[in-house]
Formats: sequence, C-alpha cells, structure tokens
Amino acid sequence: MVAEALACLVLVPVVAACLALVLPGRWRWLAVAAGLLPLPLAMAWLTGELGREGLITVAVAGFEAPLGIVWRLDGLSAVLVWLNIIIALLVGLHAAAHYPADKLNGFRFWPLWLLLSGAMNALLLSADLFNLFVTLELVTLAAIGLLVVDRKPQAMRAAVRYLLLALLGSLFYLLGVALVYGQTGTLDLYQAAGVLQPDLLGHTALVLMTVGLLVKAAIFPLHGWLPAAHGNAPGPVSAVLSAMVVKVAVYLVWRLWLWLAGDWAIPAGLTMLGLLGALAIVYGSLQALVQQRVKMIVAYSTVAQLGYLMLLFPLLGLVAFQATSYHLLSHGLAKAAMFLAAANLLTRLGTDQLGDLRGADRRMPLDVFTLALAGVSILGLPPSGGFIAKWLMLQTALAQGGWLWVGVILVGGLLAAAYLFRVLAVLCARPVACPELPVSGKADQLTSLVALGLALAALAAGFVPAPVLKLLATAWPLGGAP
Amino acid sequence: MTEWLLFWLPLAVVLVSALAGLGIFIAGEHRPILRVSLNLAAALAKVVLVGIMGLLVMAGQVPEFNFALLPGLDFKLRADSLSMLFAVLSAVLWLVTTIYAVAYLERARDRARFFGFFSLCVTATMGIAMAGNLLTFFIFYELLTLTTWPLVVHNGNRESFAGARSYLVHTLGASVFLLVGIIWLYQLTGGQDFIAGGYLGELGLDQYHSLRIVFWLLVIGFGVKAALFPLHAWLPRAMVAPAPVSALLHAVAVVKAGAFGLVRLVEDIYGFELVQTLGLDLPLLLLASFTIVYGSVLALFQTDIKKRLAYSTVSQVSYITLGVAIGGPIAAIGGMVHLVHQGLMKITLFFCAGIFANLLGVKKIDQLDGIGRRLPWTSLCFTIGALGMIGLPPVAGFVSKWYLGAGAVAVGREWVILVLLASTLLNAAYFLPLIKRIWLNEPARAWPAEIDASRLEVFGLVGATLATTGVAVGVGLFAGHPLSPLSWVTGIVTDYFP
Amino acid sequence: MVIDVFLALGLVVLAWQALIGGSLFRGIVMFIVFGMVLTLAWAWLGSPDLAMAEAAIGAGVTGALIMIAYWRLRRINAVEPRDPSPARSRLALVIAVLATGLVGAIGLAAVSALTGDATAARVMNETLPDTGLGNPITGVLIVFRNLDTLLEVAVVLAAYIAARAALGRESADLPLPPAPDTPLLTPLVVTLAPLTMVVAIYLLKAGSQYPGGAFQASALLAALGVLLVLTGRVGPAAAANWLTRAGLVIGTLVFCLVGLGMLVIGAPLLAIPGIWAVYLIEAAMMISIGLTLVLLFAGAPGLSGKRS
Amino acid sequence: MSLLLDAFAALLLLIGAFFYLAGTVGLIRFPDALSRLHALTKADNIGLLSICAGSALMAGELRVALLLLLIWLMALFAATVSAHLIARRSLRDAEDSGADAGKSPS
Amino acid sequence: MNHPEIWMLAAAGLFGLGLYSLIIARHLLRQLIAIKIMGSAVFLVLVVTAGLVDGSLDGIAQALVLTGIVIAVAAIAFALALVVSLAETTGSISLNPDDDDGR
Repeated sequence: MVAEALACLVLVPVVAACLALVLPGRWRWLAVAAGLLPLPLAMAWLTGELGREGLITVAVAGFEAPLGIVWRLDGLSAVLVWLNIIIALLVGLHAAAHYPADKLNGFRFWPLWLLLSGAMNALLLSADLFNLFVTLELVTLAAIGLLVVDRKPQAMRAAVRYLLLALLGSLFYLLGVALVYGQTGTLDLYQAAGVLQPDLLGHTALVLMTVGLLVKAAIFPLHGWLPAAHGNAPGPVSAVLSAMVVKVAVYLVWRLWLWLAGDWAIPAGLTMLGLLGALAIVYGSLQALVQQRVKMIVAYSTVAQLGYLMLLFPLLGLVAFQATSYHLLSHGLAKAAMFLAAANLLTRLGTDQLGDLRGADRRMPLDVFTLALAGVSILGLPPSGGFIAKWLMLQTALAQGGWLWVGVILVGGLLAAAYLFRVLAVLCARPVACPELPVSGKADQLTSLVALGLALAALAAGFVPAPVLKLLATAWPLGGAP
Repeated sequence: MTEWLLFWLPLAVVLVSALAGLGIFIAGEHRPILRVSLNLAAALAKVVLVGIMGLLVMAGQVPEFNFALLPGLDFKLRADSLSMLFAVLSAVLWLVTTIYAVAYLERARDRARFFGFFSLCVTATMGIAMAGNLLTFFIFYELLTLTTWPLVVHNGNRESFAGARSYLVHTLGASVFLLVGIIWLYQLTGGQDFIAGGYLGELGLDQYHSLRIVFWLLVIGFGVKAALFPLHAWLPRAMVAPAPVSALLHAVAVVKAGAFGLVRLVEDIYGFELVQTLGLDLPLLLLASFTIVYGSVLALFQTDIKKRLAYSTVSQVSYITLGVAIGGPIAAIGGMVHLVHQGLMKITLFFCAGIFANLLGVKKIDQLDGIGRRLPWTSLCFTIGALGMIGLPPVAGFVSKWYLGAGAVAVGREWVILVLLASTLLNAAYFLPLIKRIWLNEPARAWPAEIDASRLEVFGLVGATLATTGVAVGVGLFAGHPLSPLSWVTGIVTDYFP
Repeated sequence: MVIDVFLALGLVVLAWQALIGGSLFRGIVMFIVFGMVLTLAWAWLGSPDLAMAEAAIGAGVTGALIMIAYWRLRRINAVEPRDPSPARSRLALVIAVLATGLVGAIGLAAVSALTGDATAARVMNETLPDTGLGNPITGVLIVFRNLDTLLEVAVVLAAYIAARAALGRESADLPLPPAPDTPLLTPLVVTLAPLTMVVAIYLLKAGSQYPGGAFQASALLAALGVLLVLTGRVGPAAAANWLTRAGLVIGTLVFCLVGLGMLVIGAPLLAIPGIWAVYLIEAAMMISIGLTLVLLFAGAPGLSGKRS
Repeated sequence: MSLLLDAFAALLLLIGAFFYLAGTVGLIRFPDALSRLHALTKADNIGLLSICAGSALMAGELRVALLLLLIWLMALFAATVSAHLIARRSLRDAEDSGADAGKSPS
Repeated sequence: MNHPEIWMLAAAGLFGLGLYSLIIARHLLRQLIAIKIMGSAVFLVLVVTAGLVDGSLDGIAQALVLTGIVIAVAAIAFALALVVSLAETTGSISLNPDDDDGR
C-alpha cells in the first residue's frame, strides 16, 4: 500500500499533465483536478505511516539499491512534500483565475504546473544521485517554461540567463556524481555514504556537487539570476519559484552535507557555507531596500531568506536542523502569499512601481493586509511560523556560543523589518498627487482570498510547530548535542 | 463547570476584542452603525468578562489557559492579582476611549481601519496583562508594536510617517535585545512561569554575571515602551497620531505595557532580593529618577500641548519603575497603584487636549487663553487632571506619591523624596501656567478653527472626559474602599512581601 | 594508443574550432563535425550504443536544431552583440585554465584509483540474463532504472511544452527555409523515407539483444521528419490536432500506465513483466520523442500535409 | 587461401585510403567550389567502395557484405544529392554577387 | 578502453574550452554549443571513471550517458526556442552580463 501512495505522489501528476495536454477544452479542468487533488490524501496516509515507522523506503521496479532506484521518505522530505502539495494546490487555485485551463495560456500553463509538482515530489523522494540529476532537470525546465508563459521581454531575458546557469550547475553536479560513482560503485546516496572516503576525491566530488546545487539554489555569490527571474515571472509562477523550486536545491545540499558526508569533520567548509548564508542575508536585504518594484523587493527578500537556510551548517545540531527546516516551511508559505499579493496589486492596479502605489490600501485592503501578515512571518515576529524558527535558531546559536550567527539572525530580522515597512508605509500613505488609479479588471475575490489563506497558514504555523518538529526529529542523522 | 470556565475565561477575555477587530474590518467603511455597535458591544463584553474574572481572583481562584507550543515552550494566560490590575484598567479605559473616539472621528476617513487596529491593540494589551510567562509576554509585546504602527500612521501625512518610523526603529531595535535576553533566560532556567517573588531566587543560579547581562537586556527591551531615559525619544514624536490614539495608547496601553514589563521583571522573575544581591536596584533607581526629572524639565520647554503631556508621561511612568526599584512593600504599593492613577489622570488630560484641538483647533499652549469660558466642563476636567498630576490630595496622584515617599523612607533611601519633591515642583511649573491661561486670561478674538459639532458629538467627547475625571477623583477619595485600586494593590503586595 | 591520442586530440581541436574564432556558421559546422568524431570516440571506447546515440541525437538532431535556429536568427537580424571586454576575457581565461586543471587532475586521480569493483555494474551483469534481454543498456534503461527513463521522456515532453510556451503564438509562422525546387529531391525522399522507417523499426527490435533501442530509433525518425520538413513534403500546421498531441504524450503515458498497472496486479511499482512490455514502452517512446524533436525543429505545434 | 584473400583485402583498403587522400588534397587545392565538389564526390565514393569491398572480404559473411553494399549505396545517394544542392547554391550566390561561380560561401 | 588517462585529459580540455567560451561568447548559440561540448566532456568523465567491468564498458554508466544525451538535446532544443523568442521580443541575441543584473 505504501508503494501505491508514493507512486500516486509522482506518477499521478505526470499522467494528469499528459491528459491535460491531450484532452480538449473543458475536460482539461478535470485532468488538472485529477492530478492535484489525490496528492494531499496520499500524503496524509503516508504521514500517518511515517509516524509509525519513522522511515519508508521502496525499491522502484523491485531492484534494490546499487542496481535499481530507491524511494526514501523520511521526516525532512515529508515536510517538504507537504509544502509542495500545499503550494501546488493553493497557488494553483490562484493561477486558475489567470490561466483558465480551456484558454490557450492555460493549455500551456497547466501541463507544466503538473509536471513541476510531480517532478518535485519525485526529487524529494528519490535517494539516487543520478535520478536526482534527472528530476532537477525536469524541475528546471518546467519552472523556466512557466516563467515564459506570458512572453514578457524581461521574463524572457531572465529565463535565458536562468537556463544557462541552471545547465552549468547541472554539469558541475553531474561531474560530482561521476566521481562518486567512480569511487563507490553505487549511485544510491545513503549506500555511498558508508563507502565514500573523505579523501581528496571525496572532498572534490562534494564541492563540485555543492557548487552546482548552490547555483540552482541561488545562494549569495551565485544568485545573479534569481531577482530578474522571480521578479518578472507571472504571479503564481514567482510564488512557486520562491517557495519551492529554489528550496529543493537547498534540500539537496543538506542531504549531501548531512547524510552523504555527515561524519566527515569539515568545520572549515561548514563555516564557509554559514558565511555565504550570512552574506546572502545582508546583501539580499540591502538590495531589497533600494529596489523600486514590489516584486523585485520580494525577490531580493528571497535571496536574503535563503541565507537563513545555510545557517544550519555552522550551527550543526538537531535543534538547528528543526529550526532551519521549519524556517523553510514557514518562509515557503509566507513568500508565496507575498508574491501572490504583489501579483494581485500588479494585475489590478497595472503597476507595481512603489512610486505609483500610494494609498493602494484603500482600493485593495485585503491584499495589503496579506502583504503585512506574510511580512510578519518573514520578519520572524511572534505568532508566526517564522518566529518559532527564529526562536529555535537563536536558542541553539546561544547554546553553542555562536555570537556571530546570533548577530546575523537579529540583523537579518531588522533589515527585513526595514524593507517591509518601507513598502507598507507607501501602500498605507495617503495618495498625495498621483492620479486616482482606475481599479482595472474585475475585483477577483478568489485571488485575494488565496493569498490571504497562505498568509494565515504561515501564521498558523506559529501555533502548531510541535508535530512538525517531532516529525523532523526522526529524520536527523547525526544525533549528538542539540 | 467552574474549572471549564477557569480554563477558557482568560482566552475569551483576550479574544473578545480580537474578534471585534476582525468584525470591524469586515464591516468596513460603509456600515458605521454596525461597526460602532460591534465595537461598543465588544468593549462592554470585555468589561463584564474582566469583572467576572476579578471576582474569581478575589475568591482565590486562578483562571489559567495553557497551550503547549513546544515541549519546553508553552503559551500561558494566567490571571493573578497583578495582571487583574492592568486588565481592569485597560478594559475600562478601552470602553471610555471607544465612546470618545467615535465622537472624535465623526467626519474622519478610514474609520474601519482605525477601529479595527484599535481593538487589536487592546487585545495585545490584555494579552500582556495576563501573560503567564516571558514567551507569551513577548508574543503580545511584539503584537502591540505591530498593531499600533498603523494607528500612528493613520493620518498618512509626512510627519506621521516620520513619527511612525522613529517608533518602529526604537521598538523593533529594542525587541532584538529583549528576544536575546528572553532566550538566554530560557537557556538558563527553561520555560518558567511568573511567580510572585520571582522564580530565579529559588533556582539558586550562580551565574551572576550572565544574570546581570540578561537583566539589562530585558530592561532595555521593556524600557523602550516604558520611555526610560535614553529610549524615550519616540514618544513625543508619536504624538502626531489622532487624539484617541495618543490618549489610550501612548498614555495607557503602550507605555504601561513597558512599565508592567519592568514590574514583572523585578517582582515576578528576579524577585527584589536577587536584584538587590546582584546590585542592580541602585542603577535602575538612578535611571528612573533621572528620567522623572529629565521628562519634567523637557516638558517645561514644550509649546505644543500634546508634546508637553507626552514629556510629562515620560516622567510619570518612571514613577512606577521608581516604586519598584526602591524596594520594600510600601514603595511597591506606590509604584503599582500609580500604574492605575497615572493612567486615569493622563487619559483625562489627553481627552481634553483632543477636545481643544478637535472643536476649537487649539493646539498650542498660547492659544489656550480664556478657553474656560468657551468649554467650561472640559477645562474643569483638565484642571482636575493637572492638579492630580501635581499631586494635590483629593485626586489619585497624591496617593501614589505619598506611598512612594513613605516607602523610600521606610527603606532608608531618603534622597528619593528629594526627587519626588523636585518632580512635583516641576509638574506644578509646567501645569499651573496652563491652568492660569485657561481660567484667568482673556480669550483671543477668534478660535483658530471653530467648528459647530453636533450635540451628540460634543456630548460623547465631554461625557467620556467627565467619566475619567470622576473615576480619577473617586479613586483618590475612596482610596480606603476595599474595591479601590489601592486596597487591591496592597492585597497584591502582601503576597510579594510576606 | 595512437588512435586514442588521434581521436582525443581531434576532439579538442574541433571543439576549439567550434567555440573560438571564426564566424558562427563555421562554428556550427565544426560542432557537427565534433559530434561525428565523438561518435568515433565512443565506438573506439567500446560503446556502440553511445556511438549511435551521439551520431543520431548529439550531432544529427542537435546540429539540425542549431542550424535552423541560426537561420531564423539571421532572418530576425538581431542587433550584433558587443565584443566582451578584454578584462572579461582575461578573467574567463583564468577560470577556464583553473577548471581544466581541476578536472584533469581529478580525472587522473580518479582513473589511477580505479578499483574496478563497480558493484552496481557487476550486479547488473548477473541479473541481466533473467530479464530475457541481451543488451545491458536497454536492460538498465527499461527494466532496472526505468524511473530515470520515465522522467527523461517527461523532460523531453516538458521541453516541448516550454518551447511552445516560449514561442507563444498558436499559428506556426516561425519561418522555414524554402524547399529547393530541384527534381532530385523527389527520388531522394521516395527511397529514403521507407528505408529510414525500416531501419528505425529494426533498431527498435534489435535494441533488446544488440546495440540499438528507442532513443536511437526516435532520432532516426526525427531525422526523417526533418528531411520531410525541409523538402516541403510536410509543413507546420497552425494548431495541434488531437492525433499530434496524443503522439507527443504517448511515450510518457504508456510508461506511467504500465508502471501503475503493475501495482494493480501486486507487482512492485514500475516492474516490467516481460519482453512485450519492453517493446511496447520502447515503441511508444520512439514515436513520442521522434515527433517531439521534429516539432521542435519545425517550431510548430503540429504537422500538416502539403506545404505551400 | 585465406592469406591471399587477406592480402587482397588489405590492398583494397589501401586503394580506398589513397582515393580518400586524393579527394582531400583536391578539396584543399582546387580554387572554386564546383571543382572541389567534383573532386570530393568522385574520389570519396570510389574510396568508400573499395573500403567496403575490402572489409566485406575481411568479414567473409554474405550478410555483412550486403549490409556494406547498402551503406555504400546510401552514402552514394546522399553524396550526389548534397553535392547537387551545394552546387546550385553556390551558382545562385555567384549570380547574386556577380563574381564568377565558386568563391567559397562565407 | 585501455588508455583512460588520454580520454580524461581530453575531457578536461573540452570542459575548460567550453567554460571559457561560455563566459566570453558573444552569441547565445555559441554559448549553447559550449554547454553541449561541456556535457560531452562530463559524459566522457562518467564513462571513463566508471572503468571496465568484466572486460567491457560499465553498462550502467553507458545507460546514464544515454539518458544524459537525450536530456541534453531536450534542454538545448528548449534553449534554442528561448533564444529565438528572446530575439523576437527583445531584438538582442546575447546576454551581456551588465545590462540588467536585476531589473
């Protein structure tokens, strides 16, 4: 029964994507629904099963590790699959308003959307290094396809830059996989973990794979493509890009450094990754302070918030792992809400230049309120999920005496407050001179409510962390001090 | 049945105004009747619920709501006697201020947004009052910052944004220190609840060095909102907010939250003996005294009425810190009871300032000449309030100053009386000229912006002001009465200093 | 030893010609020649499957795609890109030398540390016979690691949809070079078309025992499609009719349905029951990938009969 | 017997190589496109024929020989058509640019 | 496959050349060719490091490279469509790095 649920997570969206491509007109809605609706059910059952057993492994095609590919569902991938499903469904609901399945742009949007969520589930489940390469490619192609669905010139330019860098990243990653396969004779990540020696070759393979993945995760020095891509993407696409696609690459870096090379003592490497994260936080926030477009501010905020995920390395420990994973979850929800709200502003007011948005809160109170709510979680202010993550991160940083990281987390929070309130101040200001912007297009309640729903989910994450953190604790490989 | 009530009552009390806020947002701008009735109903309901809880607490029960966020970390609302003091104050004053605000904002825009965030602020204040441990306290403390920001920004013009930015910089900046301090404390002690007399004492911790650092971190965190000396700059600038906001928030809710935090810190976390052994009480005492004098001196030089009242608040709130820092039961009584008295008097003064500005456009002190003839009742209230602040007997202010002085003597810190005397003289120095202008000077030819407000509007404004003045005087006169704040505080203090 | 050096050197020199200096057209031609030499290299290294794949897909189809893209870009005569600043090219040189050194050193170290105990491959060689397949590569692709192949076909499908999204308009007015009006073409097409079909089917069938398989066969079909498009026998259609869309999707769909079907009858997920299933999946993949590559070449949502 | 066959096959292979060499030299030396095409198509096809024959002899199986024959026919076909197309193209380029036929295309 | 060192050096050379051209190439098509050549280099490394198993090339490595080649052609085909579309919408066929680092 476990194999059926896992298969449902991956194959059902892919089949639905094919059907969505083939079926004419209104039937496509059926295919989309059939592709997305069973996912939460399957995952709910699997989470129950995971609660009992702690780890679920299925050999695809019946062949065990070195020969075949193994699917492995543990606490960490379960949390990310849940985030993927929530984003696919809720942001999908928002997309349904702009990309009706029976119209031309919907005809192109939905197959890619289904392939993207299916591919991400496949990536989160897979334990095979080469299979991860294939799923990463599918995720990247589907994401970039979605990026150019509206054929906006800036989006096109950003897409080409993103694709070139992503392909380069994949090549580096594949080079690392080649070395690992050469050394260990197996492609299964958890099997290779035992065999791979921390010698010159082992370290180089790890570095190559990490560099490749950091390009796809847009971590600080290699983040060049993210702002233009996320800033110019269509609303729902920028949400899924920021909330999931970038996170999946960071998830892989965690898998490599904590599972594959878990017991190699590389303090220098861990601190260096931490420093990259710190630089990302500062750089992203400063850029967000000077940008003029709301979506660019939110995009640079993603660059900053990704830095927090890299702080897991210098603060290695169970609590740090729980904290950064929970930050990943709550940031995913909050950032999706922010991007959807920004997209609503853009579509209905025709612009997202800060200068022209004065007094926007009178005409679109719900979306400005969503931006504020999601901002609360991004800042890590209480009752939000971000606060729980920030609290746990500070706790473990203090416990380990990492004063630098305490400082980085706090400064990150303040800078985030700076650029968020800068946006809110303009939105709530009284329109002084600018002409009364016509509220174009029908006031689509659905898109605003979806954005609000995601923001409330990010806040609700602040109240129910216990079960999620218990689930994450089962996945921690290294044991030792919290 | 009662134990079910004991569990859910604290949450209900906190959530009443939150639900009202949500309702007001949904009711929106175009249904004023529904919005106002919803708001008033919620205010009444809250007062009733707080009343019930007061009775329960007096009967010795301790209503407590507990929800475990994480194994070592739980969200606890607990109504002990100290929290009741602050809860009753904010509940009653929320009702009065709502009436005042409805009348005040009759012709303003964005009222739905205003009243929505207004009730969310009161939710945060109620949450602070009834927080059972530092984590819950911090959650509502930050919520207070978030929900007051839109109110300060309400007018949407340039000055209000400058004021709001300074408010944010101060509060969010200090919350960083507060967060580190709280997490460090949780590191040392695990998730402890507030206990009368302080839980650190019993734990017998020996890391005195880190305890001192944590103490100062928390003092900075609470000091911002309590407008202690270096961190007070935001309060005068935040006076650009509309009068009801300045009245309830900057005279009662926000400022009192900081002071309440300091009281919790000294009384319920560290316990006064530990503070004394760590040698922290003297610096805190000096800081409070300096703020008192500094606030009063600056108030002298202000030409704008609300700015003068703001600096007077800066100094008055430090009385509470002073009372707690002196040590000993009597001074603690003085400090805590001043929490209520100062709230009542200061809100009256702000109400009057609001009426002067709203009806006659009088904002500067020199425009006050002869306003007594034009608005007799408001000016009377203003005078009573001002006299109370100076500390003349019948009004509440005198009681707390008396207890503070007696407490200082009892503990052997006579020099504190000098501080009290100096501040009383300064109070007189900056309030009496106003009173003289109001009653004795000839009124100018025409008021700056005379408007013919409807009878209902005037009745609402003046009625609310009269109510608060009456309570302020009543509390002073019937101080001995068992239900008065003074006797309530003496009850609190007896179980702090057995 | 000499042949190794000759081929390796040839590869590097051709790559140099393709990438640096000279006009872009010359670079593309050199790239196609590079693909041919790489085919020889794979053959010499002892992997006929890869040789065929490189020839058909690496050099043939990719070369055709790049050539038609080059032709279209010249028609749009986009603005000539600026030359890179000297500082940038110096930086690039440094990075390139570093990368070459790194990969070279690591490669040599890896080669010297060849333990030869490639467990996965040895296990595969042992379990191959009982799948009834002779060709190990088809065995790995379709039976042992078939999730990779399934996702790979999905990648091709995603690439097609994304390309259609990028090109935008439904109607197929992406330019195609005019068909040369020489009498020679008709006999060429008439003889080549059936021959290619036969060879493709043969490759598919032979794939289970000898080198060959779905991907090489699909590339052949794609080559045939390209030939038909270029000679005007087949033209881009305005909209994708039902059949074309089904053709695009059949590869992924059949693979998924077979995989899920196994679950229904209790076998492990994606387990391949027998040789017939291998052929079914390979045929579906051949059609789907071949059709996708042709449509990507024509830059059109579908194909129609005569082209004006 | 087989020795003779092998020697003969080797000879055929050598002839083929020689023809290829000739074709390449022609490609480099000849001035214009048409003559280059001429050199290429003639020399290489014959070269291919002799190589196929040589390897067919070496393989010794009829099936392989027929396959090699098919390869030769296919190559012949492709060579003629492409040479024809290139020639047409270079002629048309020459008419457009007025120069005499055969300057190699850019 | 008896002289793996030669092939490894060749792969390193191709990788370096590709990277160099990727950085300085003026035309996007040239950059795509560079990516394809670097891909071939990585596949060479994969096959050579996998080494010989029972005398012949490692079957799994060959299958991986075959999958890699098909994915490479899919990615290149999509990239070409993107480049053509970029040329149509923005009229430029190169990604000069300093023109829009984030607009």
